[in-house]
Amino acid sequence: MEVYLDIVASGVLTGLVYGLMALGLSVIFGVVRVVNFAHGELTVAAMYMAWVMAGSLGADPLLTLPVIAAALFAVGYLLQRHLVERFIGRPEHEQFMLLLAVSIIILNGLLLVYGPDARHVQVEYAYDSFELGPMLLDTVRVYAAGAAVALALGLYLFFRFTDLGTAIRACADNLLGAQVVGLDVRRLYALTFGIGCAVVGASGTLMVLMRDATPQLAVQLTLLAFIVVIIGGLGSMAGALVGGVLIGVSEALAGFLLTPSLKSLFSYGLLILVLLLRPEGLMGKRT
Amino acid sequence: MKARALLGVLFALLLIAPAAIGAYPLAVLILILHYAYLGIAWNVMMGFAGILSLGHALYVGLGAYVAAALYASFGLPALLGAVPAAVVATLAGLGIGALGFRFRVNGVYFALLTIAFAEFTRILFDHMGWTGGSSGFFLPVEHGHTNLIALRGPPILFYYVALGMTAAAFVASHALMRTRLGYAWLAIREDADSAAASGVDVFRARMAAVAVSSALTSLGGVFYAFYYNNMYPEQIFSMARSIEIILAPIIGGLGTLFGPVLGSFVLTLLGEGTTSLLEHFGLAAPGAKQVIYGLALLVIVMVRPAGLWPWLARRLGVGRDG
Amino acid sequence: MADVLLAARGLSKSFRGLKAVNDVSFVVNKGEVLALIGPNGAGKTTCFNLLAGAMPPDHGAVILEGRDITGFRADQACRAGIGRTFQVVKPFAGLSVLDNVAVGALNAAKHVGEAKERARAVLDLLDLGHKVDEPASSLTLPDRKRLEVARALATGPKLLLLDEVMAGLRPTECDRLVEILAGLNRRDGLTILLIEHVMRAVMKLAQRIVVLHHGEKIAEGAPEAVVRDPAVLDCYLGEAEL
Amino acid sequence: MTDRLRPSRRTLIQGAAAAGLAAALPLRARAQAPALKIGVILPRSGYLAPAGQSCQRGVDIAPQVLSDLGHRVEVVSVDFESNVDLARTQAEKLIADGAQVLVGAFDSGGTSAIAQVCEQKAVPLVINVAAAPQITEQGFKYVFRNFPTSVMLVRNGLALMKEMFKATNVTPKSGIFIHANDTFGQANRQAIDRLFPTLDMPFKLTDAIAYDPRAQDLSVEVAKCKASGADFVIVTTRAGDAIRLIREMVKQRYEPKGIVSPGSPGMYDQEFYDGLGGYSDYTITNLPWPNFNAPITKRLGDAFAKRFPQNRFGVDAFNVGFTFEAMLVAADASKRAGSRDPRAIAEALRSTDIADHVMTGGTISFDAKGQNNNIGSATVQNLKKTPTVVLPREAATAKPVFPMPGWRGRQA
Repeated sequence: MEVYLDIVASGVLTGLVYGLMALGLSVIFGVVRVVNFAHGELTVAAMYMAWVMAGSLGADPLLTLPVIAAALFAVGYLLQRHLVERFIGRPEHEQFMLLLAVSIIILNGLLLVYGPDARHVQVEYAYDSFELGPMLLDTVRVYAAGAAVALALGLYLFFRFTDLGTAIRACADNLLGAQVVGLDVRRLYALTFGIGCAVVGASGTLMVLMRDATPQLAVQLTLLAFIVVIIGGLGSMAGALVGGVLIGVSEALAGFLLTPSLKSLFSYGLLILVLLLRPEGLMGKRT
Repeated sequence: MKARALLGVLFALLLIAPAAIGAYPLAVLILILHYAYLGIAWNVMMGFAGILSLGHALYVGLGAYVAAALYASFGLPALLGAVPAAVVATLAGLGIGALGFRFRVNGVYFALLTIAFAEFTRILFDHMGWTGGSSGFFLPVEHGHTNLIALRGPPILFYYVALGMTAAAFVASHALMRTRLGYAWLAIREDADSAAASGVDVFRARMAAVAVSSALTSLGGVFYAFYYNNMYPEQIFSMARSIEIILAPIIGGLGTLFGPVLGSFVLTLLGEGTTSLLEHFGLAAPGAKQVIYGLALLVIVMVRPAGLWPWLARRLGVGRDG
Repeated sequence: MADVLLAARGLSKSFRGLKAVNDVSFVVNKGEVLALIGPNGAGKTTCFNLLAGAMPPDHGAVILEGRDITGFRADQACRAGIGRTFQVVKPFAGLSVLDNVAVGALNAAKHVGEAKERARAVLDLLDLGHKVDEPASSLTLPDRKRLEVARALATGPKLLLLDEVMAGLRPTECDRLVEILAGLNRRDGLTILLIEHVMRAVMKLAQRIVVLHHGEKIAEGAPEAVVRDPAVLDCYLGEAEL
Repeated sequence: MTDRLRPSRRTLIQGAAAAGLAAALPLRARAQAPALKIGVILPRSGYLAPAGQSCQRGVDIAPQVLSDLGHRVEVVSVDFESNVDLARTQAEKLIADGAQVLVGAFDSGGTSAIAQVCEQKAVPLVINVAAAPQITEQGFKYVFRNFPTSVMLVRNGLALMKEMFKATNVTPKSGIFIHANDTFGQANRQAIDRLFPTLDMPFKLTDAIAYDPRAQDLSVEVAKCKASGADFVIVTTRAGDAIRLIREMVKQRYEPKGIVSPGSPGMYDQEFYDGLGGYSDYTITNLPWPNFNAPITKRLGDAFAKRFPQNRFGVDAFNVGFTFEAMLVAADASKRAGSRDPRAIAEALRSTDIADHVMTGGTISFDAKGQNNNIGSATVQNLKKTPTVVLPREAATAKPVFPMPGWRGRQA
């Protein structure tokens, strides 16, 4: 029985980390309605930033997180302003091609500069675990999961209670209306893309504590983030976490009870079911 | 008329090309034609009927595995094995289509559904002992004899097979576009509600598009299996292959007949050309080629989002469908 | 009593508890032009959608020439003989004007060649004959409206449903379209059911009028009688006061 | 095993003679001898990039070392980007550019694709690394593999485990096999399923766990190992997943007596040491390894140190060693044939007999299928973040540490 407790606990933690990875994708799609196919690449770029800063400054990623989030905000803002903006409202395959090109450039740029080897950030607590009753909880994952919940909550509060957040939500809910009342939609979109990328930056920084950075990681991160947000509901902050936890726990149980190499089969199976039965996702708004 | 003349010249050039070029350009041409063919097949679904699939590697893989397994186990020649291969792939396509269309999964969501099914199948094949699982499936190499029916022989055989397939798919999609079904597809692509109000059975027409596209794509998979003689689920069902398939038609011009062919030429030559150039200047660091490739894609998408062919066709003064 | 072409019997449709159409019944006789009018939100377009199979009714039945076509899909309704236009025009933007109409014409034609012939004829009739090769996306709004009518007409309908095809047209354009439609009705005996706000078109075309308000039928009859009906005036005035 | 590792006297004399002969030749004559053109195809980008680049370092130092041994080679290297389609066209390109023999391609898929081309063009392919048994079972005539199949790897790997238990007088009770469910991992699985019962192993294998090497998280996998109660773990990893696996074991405080791989990549990569620090120690890989007692290995190591001061030869040794050897095999065949004609080289390759070479094992020679069956394995244990040969005794530079110390007290 204890084993199951351990498995489920680790599934929940892992799931929250998955949710963290997917939050940025969700923010951007929820408002700008563009699926960021370069999501994983941006995450990995943030991981490399954290690695570089840890190497040159000896800084703990938890400390450099705001800096990297800010840098990614700028990247996202510029990306939206100069590239994505003219593809708003265009066919999906064109948006896909655009972001695919961006992702190819980022991924191989990282390969070109840093080489293919996994890059690792060493922190003191990397191997620590908390003991909670009979359970062993991995310290780093607990931090990351906590950060995921905090970020999601922060985003929720931002969108709910600030003027800027309300304006952005207005764009998401009723674009025409937002334009009519004179909101600068282009700027708001750029800000949203920036915020989404800042979240990506934060999650990448936390990710580097758990996974070594390699360029090739990006593709898997993109796919995983998709699964999580589709299941949870594109555009919903809580949905990303719920989707993550669902995937995390189901993978953990499938991996333990069946064979681990089959566990992503369950993620895809879950994805298919949600797409068919509730395409707006578990926590998404029906359109 | 002009378009036909141009096509005729191109086809004639491709027919005599092997006599004039070496083995390496021939291999590159085979690759170009293979992806042009797959692009045409994908274009039936997306370009004509407006259904975005990002999981076409699924049909390549199914076609490859079915034909290869039948050949390896029962000696069934490739051309005969192509029939069950196409049947299996078509059934898979129809299954996904039926689910997706019945449950009204549209646009990006449908695309994600196709990815999910392709990945799902990849993992299944990774665990399927009969076809070697993730350690791959290998066909025996045979020496000396050329056999078109069994698709055994030297590269030049595969070249003409690829050329034949591409030309046939081109002509077939040209012909399809002039049928009732072709009109139905275009109408659905432009506006499904209007199409339905015009008497088009949207569900059936979409299913037909998926059937044609998946069947054609699976034949590309059969070609792949016998050309490479080995396949791994991780490679043949991979998302990367699905993406590769859709690049050529999008870059060439979605929904045009000649777009996939042009796109395949441009992209493959871009890749090979960049490699050669970088080598020439001693800059061939890993990743450099792909960065340039990505930049080129970016520029094309920014400048010609509708693809290169509509623009080129205007320049050449031929109809955009060419 | 004239032959009944279409009968709507007790049609109802709700959206999230809101009754858009509530127990509406009326008939369209063969060869007549019937107008469906009412203030915004009266349920006219929903009514069309129920007749043309865009959505199934919650209750009620649609009978075409004695045949129950309730719950038919849009394409089935079309093949059964109901041609419709959309209030917000939906041309096939990427196709040529001719191909737009040919898609509709294929419904009644044996092959593509015949459909194109037919499409040409219909386009000539609607004064679009000189624009057959232009892409539909390049048309002006009045031309798009006519294209929409042409596409619906080309399906060879027994009953043509026109949803505000006059809106946005200049008076001369409007009169011309009225003339064409009246001609079709008179010459070919085409039955037309139209939703229209432009009263001058309604008065010229319609032989009978049905008035909807809040999803319910509040009046029916000859145009001159209906426009003097106090209940009708009331509902329009009520709207004006808002 | 003993004999295989010691260079025989005959080869020493031969080597000396060759060197002497080379020195005796007038410079001009040597300069005029045309160089053998070797085309090398490796995955230097894409998902196999780390291994591909490691192999490439062997390619980069090979011409100089081979020249010192009296072989003149010209190398053309291409990257197939871990993409099988490109492997094929790049092979065609190399042959079109005049490559007389090809070397590659680290990955079995890419290697198979290249093999098709070589077979068509009658240009020999000498495989540096690729373990899928099918490659030499497909019926190729121009394909030569100086690398063990996964069956050979596992057989040697299991035998070395027994040898280690004997040497340390410690035998685990039960083992668990955990492997990446990729090409190599599944081939290993099949080999273990087949071989384990026949080899009279002193412990029982309780379970075999397949995992997705791309999985973001291996906590369940490790929990499952731990729950099985096994005190010995056999692993087949791909690369980065080895780091995740060990890290997870540390976090879950799972301390088996030993963690041993029967020849997979992962636990002797530089990134493994960088990523795990002290936790990388005592893990074991049983695989062919350079024989550091052989002069040619020293030569190779010196050249490596000079060319790549940033990298450690001791770490790249496996990839560099096999890649270099493949090139040596090609150059040797060309020399014996007295020709640079691909067909003549292929003929000569069939009668290859090289005793003085880099990796452990006997003379390099190929059977009728083009497979070298004389490749031995060594037990390579990570000690002080350095892969160290601990068995067989003749080649060992340290004693095996088994059971391995627990995680506590180590430093990342």
